[in-house]
Amino acid sequence: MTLLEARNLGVGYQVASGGLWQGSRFLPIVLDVSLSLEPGRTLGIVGESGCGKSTLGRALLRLIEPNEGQVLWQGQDMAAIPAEDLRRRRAEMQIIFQDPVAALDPRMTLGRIVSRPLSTFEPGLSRRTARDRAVEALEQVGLSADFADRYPHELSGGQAQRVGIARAIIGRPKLIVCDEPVSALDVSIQAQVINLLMDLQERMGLALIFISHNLAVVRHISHDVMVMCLGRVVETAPRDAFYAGPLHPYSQALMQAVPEPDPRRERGRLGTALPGELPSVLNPPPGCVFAGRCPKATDLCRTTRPELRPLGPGRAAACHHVED
Amino acid sequence: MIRMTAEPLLSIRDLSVRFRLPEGEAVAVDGVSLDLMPGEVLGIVGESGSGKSQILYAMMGLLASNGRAGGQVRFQGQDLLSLPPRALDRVRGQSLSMIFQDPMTSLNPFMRVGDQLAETLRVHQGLSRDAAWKAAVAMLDRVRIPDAASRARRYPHEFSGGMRQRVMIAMALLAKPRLLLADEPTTALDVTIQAQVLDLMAELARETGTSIILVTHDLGVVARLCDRVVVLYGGRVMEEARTETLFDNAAHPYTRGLLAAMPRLEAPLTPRLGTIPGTPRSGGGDVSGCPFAPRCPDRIDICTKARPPMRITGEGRRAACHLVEEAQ
Amino acid sequence: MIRFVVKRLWNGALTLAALVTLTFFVMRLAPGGPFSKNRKLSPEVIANIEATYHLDEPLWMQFGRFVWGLLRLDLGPSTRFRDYSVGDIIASGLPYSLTIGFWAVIVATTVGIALGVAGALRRNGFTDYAAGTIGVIGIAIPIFVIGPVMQAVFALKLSWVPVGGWNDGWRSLILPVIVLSLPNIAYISRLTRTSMIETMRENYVRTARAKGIGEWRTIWRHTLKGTLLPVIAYLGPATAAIITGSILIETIFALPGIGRHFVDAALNRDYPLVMGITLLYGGLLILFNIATDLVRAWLDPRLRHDG
Amino acid sequence: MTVEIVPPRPVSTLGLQFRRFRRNRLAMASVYVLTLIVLACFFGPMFFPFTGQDADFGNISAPIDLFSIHPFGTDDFGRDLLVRVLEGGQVSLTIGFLGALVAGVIGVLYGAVAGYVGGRLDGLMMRLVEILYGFPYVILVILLSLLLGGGNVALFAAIVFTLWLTPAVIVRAQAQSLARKEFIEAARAGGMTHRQIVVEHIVPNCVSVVIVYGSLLVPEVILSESFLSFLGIGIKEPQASWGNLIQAGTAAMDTDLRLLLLPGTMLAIVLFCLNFIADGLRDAFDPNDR
Amino acid sequence: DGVLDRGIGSEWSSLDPHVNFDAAAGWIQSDAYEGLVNFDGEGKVIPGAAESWEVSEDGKTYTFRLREGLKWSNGDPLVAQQFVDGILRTLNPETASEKGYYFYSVIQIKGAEALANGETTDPATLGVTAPDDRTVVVEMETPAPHILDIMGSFQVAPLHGPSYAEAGSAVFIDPAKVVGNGAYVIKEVVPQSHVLLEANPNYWDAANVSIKQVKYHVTEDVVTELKRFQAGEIDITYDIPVNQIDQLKADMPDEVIIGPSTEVTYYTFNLTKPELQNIDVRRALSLAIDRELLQEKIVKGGAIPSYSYAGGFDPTYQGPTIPEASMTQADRNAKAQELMAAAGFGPDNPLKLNIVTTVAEDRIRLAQGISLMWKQTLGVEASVESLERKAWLDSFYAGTWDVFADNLVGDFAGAETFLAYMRPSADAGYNWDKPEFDAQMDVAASKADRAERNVELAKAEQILLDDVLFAPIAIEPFRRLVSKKVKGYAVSVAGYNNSQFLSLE
Ligand SMILES: Nc1ncnc2c1ncn2[C@@H]1O[C@H](COP(=O)(O)OP(=O)(O)OP(=O)(O)O)[C@@H](O)[C@H]1O
Ligand SMILES: Nc1ncnc2c1ncn2[C@@H]1O[C@H](COP(=O)(O)OP(=O)(O)OP(=O)(O)O)[C@@H](O)[C@H]1O
Ligand SMILES: [Mg+2]
Ligand SMILES: [Mg+2]
Repeated sequence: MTLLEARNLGVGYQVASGGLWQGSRFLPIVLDVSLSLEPGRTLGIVGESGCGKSTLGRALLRLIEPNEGQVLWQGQDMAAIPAEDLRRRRAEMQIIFQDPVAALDPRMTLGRIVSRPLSTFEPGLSRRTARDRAVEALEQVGLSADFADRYPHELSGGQAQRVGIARAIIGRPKLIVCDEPVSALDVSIQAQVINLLMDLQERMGLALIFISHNLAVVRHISHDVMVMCLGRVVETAPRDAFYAGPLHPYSQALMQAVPEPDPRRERGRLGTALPGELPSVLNPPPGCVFAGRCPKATDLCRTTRPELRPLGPGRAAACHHVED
Repeated sequence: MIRMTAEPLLSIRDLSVRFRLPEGEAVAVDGVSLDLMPGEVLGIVGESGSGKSQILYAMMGLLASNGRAGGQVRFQGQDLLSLPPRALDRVRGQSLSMIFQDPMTSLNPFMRVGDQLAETLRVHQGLSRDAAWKAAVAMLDRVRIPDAASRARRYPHEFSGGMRQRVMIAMALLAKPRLLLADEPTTALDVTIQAQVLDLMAELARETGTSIILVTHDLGVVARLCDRVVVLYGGRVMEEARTETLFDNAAHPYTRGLLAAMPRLEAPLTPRLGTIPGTPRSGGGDVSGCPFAPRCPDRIDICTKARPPMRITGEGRRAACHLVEEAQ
Repeated sequence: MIRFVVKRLWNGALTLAALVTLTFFVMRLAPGGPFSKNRKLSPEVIANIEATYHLDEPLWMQFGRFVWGLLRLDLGPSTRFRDYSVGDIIASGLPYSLTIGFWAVIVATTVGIALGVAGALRRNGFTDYAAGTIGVIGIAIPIFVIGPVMQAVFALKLSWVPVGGWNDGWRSLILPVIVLSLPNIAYISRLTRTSMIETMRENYVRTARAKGIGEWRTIWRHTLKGTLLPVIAYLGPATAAIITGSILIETIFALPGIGRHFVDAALNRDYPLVMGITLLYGGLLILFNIATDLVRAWLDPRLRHDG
Repeated sequence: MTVEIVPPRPVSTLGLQFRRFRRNRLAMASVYVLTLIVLACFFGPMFFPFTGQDADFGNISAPIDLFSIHPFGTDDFGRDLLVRVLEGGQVSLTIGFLGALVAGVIGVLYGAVAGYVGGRLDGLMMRLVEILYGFPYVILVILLSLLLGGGNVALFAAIVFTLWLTPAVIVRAQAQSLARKEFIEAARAGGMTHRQIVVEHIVPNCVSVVIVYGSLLVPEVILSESFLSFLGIGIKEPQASWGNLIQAGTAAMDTDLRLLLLPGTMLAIVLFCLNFIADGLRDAFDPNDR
Repeated sequence: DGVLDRGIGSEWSSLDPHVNFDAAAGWIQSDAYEGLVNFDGEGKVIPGAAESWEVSEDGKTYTFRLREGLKWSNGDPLVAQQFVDGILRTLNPETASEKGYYFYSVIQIKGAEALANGETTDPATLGVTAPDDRTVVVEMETPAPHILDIMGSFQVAPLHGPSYAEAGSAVFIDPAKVVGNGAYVIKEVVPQSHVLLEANPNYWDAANVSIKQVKYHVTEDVVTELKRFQAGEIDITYDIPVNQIDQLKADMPDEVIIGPSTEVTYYTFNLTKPELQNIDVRRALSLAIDRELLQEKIVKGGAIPSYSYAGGFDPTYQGPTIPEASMTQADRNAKAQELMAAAGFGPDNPLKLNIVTTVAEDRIRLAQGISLMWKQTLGVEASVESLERKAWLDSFYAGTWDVFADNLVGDFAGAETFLAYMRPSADAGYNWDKPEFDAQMDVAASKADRAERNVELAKAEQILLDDVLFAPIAIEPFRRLVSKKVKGYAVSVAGYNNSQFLSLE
């Protein structure tokens, strides 16, 4: 059975439209996103910064209310799950927040932060066991036991990020939404964490939604890849197909922009960044969101928004100019 | 120490950062020495928790209340660590600026983003309200914030993670400092924008001769931007080299481990990423030997007993490892 | 935001209505009535007097009368001060209370915040202890002690200011304002200090420091807003209470404000006056709470979207 | 990861905080002084052959004579002043601490819930606070004394009834900002109930303001008690309380300063102690201050 | 500066002379209005608006002759009918005045009660008439030699019809519209603060009014009032802080003036309580109160210890002889203990009582003192319950007390005002029904001659005291600080100290 499915999801925020005295308006951020995820699979989400990936991640777990569309958890409409049930079932769906520090209560020790979900989801656990499990989880992400008595503000950025990961995995969830889980980690620990997640996936059928800017990491961990741009999905594809040749010009641009650990090559690429205007959610362009920067853009692109079209098995892209 | 030709802009000698903790003192940075030439871009890479950020905080005089810095940080002829507050303020506002690692909490939630940017200009360069605001908007535009003019009037919580990071970058660049301290400035950016931001920083370095210390985990970014790299482990410098040299021919086992652990787009997929075996250090505590020794694949007896000396191994190159040979 | 204000005002009106209704009926449960002060009166005479003041009507009719009066901005006659209507009494006393209260609020907030900030900046230093001591004094020494002491020193011994009354212009103001603001200085400074200590550690304050804009600007522009959020919340009800006068201050300094009616009207069972005072105080309270919400929203943009 | 690490003996957060508190010398000294005062108040009177309610009409307004049977003299009824102050302390400290505690707890929980939940419920809860604030206090007290008798229950009710409102308002303001922080969202993602979030995340993060404000509530309660006895509720003479001793002392200020100074000094000392203890606690609870 | 500053305690409840019922505001009123009679500096009745009066043979009719050429402050002539109008207005239920009872209870003017009750509205039925512009005739049902005591401005201020018709009660309050007939006119009114009066040039005796301006200050707080007196802001205070009297007497003996007022304090026993139905218990309780000690050492308010109820105000009234008054306290205590023991109360069976008192400082001290004495002498456990005034009153009627800390302010300085209060017809709420007492009071009421009447009243008081319905405690005093620069200030039991008889140095 599908673990998680989103149908035409739309999410946004209520924002003040100006100073203190102006009214507020609804600002749509995520538009018409559909996805589905099987147990034991990983969906990598990449996309422009500010395109709504974090927002989508939150909405998938119903931490913010979507204003359109549906999220189905194991086939059941999340909106229809009673709040109390949903709360209990949160054991199965965890999230790693993008901002590692802000997501930790400054007045709790790390041990408590990490073990706290256990007292909710496995209420019978003794304190000793809970602590052992917390220490175990901390060690899994490369933090030694003595961190358990530390407070969040005593951590480095990467350490805080790992505490967030430890907290997410401790309850043995079925799904983790990982919002940039490894961005602050050095490559060796990053590798360790990725391996850990993949281990868990293999052992327990953990499903992951993996939001990241690191295309190499996404390639490594994902089964499918979804590319977003300004709140919309512009391309979805199976991993191998995607890395073999992304269809959407934005995906292609991303791929080209990845810096390689090769100074001689990279030096030459300084100054070759994509020119053109970034679109703004505050006044989205009428046509293709990438039109402003797309080398292939035509008038059609600037006036008409391309729909997401299926292009082969498991593949789809929203571009006027890709052929099947 | 390394290049004796010109006067270095910054020279750090034996910098240490210690934290008071209930269970004792933790050493986050342990005898770090560095030099930086004008216009140079220095990368610092290293394990998470190895003290990269603390080096920068110590330079800025922004250590946490339980932290204490020792050693010497000479910048433009002054020792930053012993500067009186007022003088330090002048340095911080005009010739030294920093991009903080945690962009979410580092922006003032009560102030419009534009005001936060304009503030530096107004205080240090005496710009008028309007002029400062215009400059701020222009800089936001340069770090690729879409719709910069109206975004400037918004508050940080309405920005995504990556956008806040760009605001931080803009804020630091705006002052056109002599030295820019960038603590993982592009982690939250997608690669296209990261490329643009890196371009911008390179441009700045070129145009105004700004030196940059760039802390990052992304070796690709290092490769693209940095002239020289320092590798940190356990609060100590493990190795220092020109970027090309480091990537071609890393001297220290830890550096080699790092390079090996890096996932590459083009490499064939393996079931698991390569890692450095063993538990990462959790900072603090004096180690008698090499901090990396417990995890080192090439470990020999002496490694756990004696602290490896820093050896100069070539032109602009040094490493702290018992296994490397001193150059003649 | 305008919508928010309108909504809050509307809610405030409803709250006020609820408050007034509740007060009207519950007040009557207290023993005694406005004219029971004199035991010599025969029941018939009392009945006569009460009839004049419509106190003999059933309660709901009296309430109707009150509401109808309210709609015409007429709060009815006072039963204690029989020459005046409740409106007259409030109109004659309020300016005095407002004047003193206004200055007391100004003094209390500026001094309180300054002391709190100073204490937080020089934590556990001399300034901090001095500020703390002023706070302790402000609270531990009740108004009814410090007032007479100040009168004895500054009015009797030194003759700088009058003992009481309102005959000497601004000089009549000085002692009451100081005495009224003292306890509030204590509260405000302590709250400010704590809040400031927490705010100073926020990462964004570190960012501000990094900009090298100087200590004062860092405090003024970056630290103060976050610091004041809880203090402002305290100020809402406190301001309403301060500017509507204080019975102690007014009796000690023989001032013609309305503060003493809060107690006297109730003790005399002057029902219309109690209603008038409740209406005034409740109204101000609600307004100041709206104001604090607005100020807080102005300070903190994250609070702006809901309501 | 095969390295077996023996976890260090876990120290509870509370234990840590206690340890930190103990290192604060001023706070510890205050604790000792306060304990001393409490002990003196509760056990001191036992060492005298009379109680504070026994009048010695032959010995009215005896002066201070440390070596006599009335070391601090007698009051204007001929009652031993020291014993009365000590006995008054029993009453005042009890209602002071209890009142502040109860009002504090109610206020904090109420404010935390309102601020955290927000929206409609917050609006309703705050409107209720406004109504309670606005209701004429004197009438409330008169009614309470009618309802509960003039005794200590009524006194306590009258004190707590309005005292919790201000902490509620302050905490609500704090809670409102806290509710928007990401770690609260993390807590929700961790399946915590609203109640747990309020108790475990919101309240602890408001704790410093609450402690500091609470320490100010104690003297306020002690002093407001004398106003209430003016309305005929609460501690009845001849039973002493610091409130009514100070009140009586104020009246006699110009003739016999002793009557004011003795209870007043006690109150001031308690307040100073509380002040330092509150600061000490605040610091101890604050993880950033280790 | 030529202004006399006087404290009046709490704010006046009304400046309307027909409505005001506060004694202190009565001072303003006696300065601003003049009744048929006036009271000199010592409080003795002297001619006021009336230059003379005659009593009929049966003592029931008084005829007052007004002075010639009396004028209102606005220059209008003052005529006799205006006094009648004043009384009519007081009696009119619409005025809602509490003072009507003076005319049908304290003295019984014909037709007054019917008018007050609204049974009739016909002014012609009232026994007060003005046959001509200078004559006022008062006809009463029974003789009342004390009538003159209530013919001052407090009770019978005239009414200036035309301006009243025009301005309503503003004519008493609004300085622009005020019309009076007293030595002073109201010039300024600031609620809660002060009333300023200025000498009235149209007053018949204006030439002898020495102080030109009088300012009555609201002095809510005695301590502040004292400070203001010391600072020279007030010349005559309303009160003196009780516990500073001794000090002040020592510091400024000439300025402290303390004298009896018409207020008595007494402790009433609840006759519905079984234990208190035993008269010996009541007597024992009364005996065990050391009244002198209470006043001198405990309350220290200058009250005069008293064993009688109605005596001590009127020098012509010789009350009944009270044996307790001449005993020593030790004897009284011994007797009290004896009585108490006989009634079956002792250490193992202590009598338990509650005393209900108001919350005023001196009242509480009094109650405590008494409670302590009862405890010491009789082993009685008396708790003191202090209630704010209204609740205290309410408690009286509800009967939720064993001992009621009672007090009564006489309407004039004479025995009759107190004794009449105990008659069933006064409905005072004591549930004390003693036909002999009522009969004796009837006898007294029939006497037109003051001396004869006093003899009969004393007999009535004897009956009352014998029943020990209450324990008399004290006569409450007036306490004033009068600045040395004020001349002519004397003690007046009824409290009249018109400014017109004072002068400033
Ligand atoms: N206030 C503090 N008290 C105690 N220890 C601290 C404190 N701040 C930082 N540390 C410790 O100091 C060490 C160095 O931290 P630092 O932030 O410099 O790491 P970093 O190299 O920047 O790592 P990252 O890449 O994860 O950001 C870490 O082990 C951290 O736990
Ligand atoms: N609370 C908010 N109020 C208003 N706008 C918001 C809010 N939070 C986010 N946004 C806006 O929503 C958009 C998407 O934000 P989101 O955080 O989901 O982006 P993202 O894809 O995660 O970006 P990044 O990679 O930079 O983290 C941004 O334009 C941001 O400005
Ligand atoms: Mg994001
Ligand atoms: Mg760091």
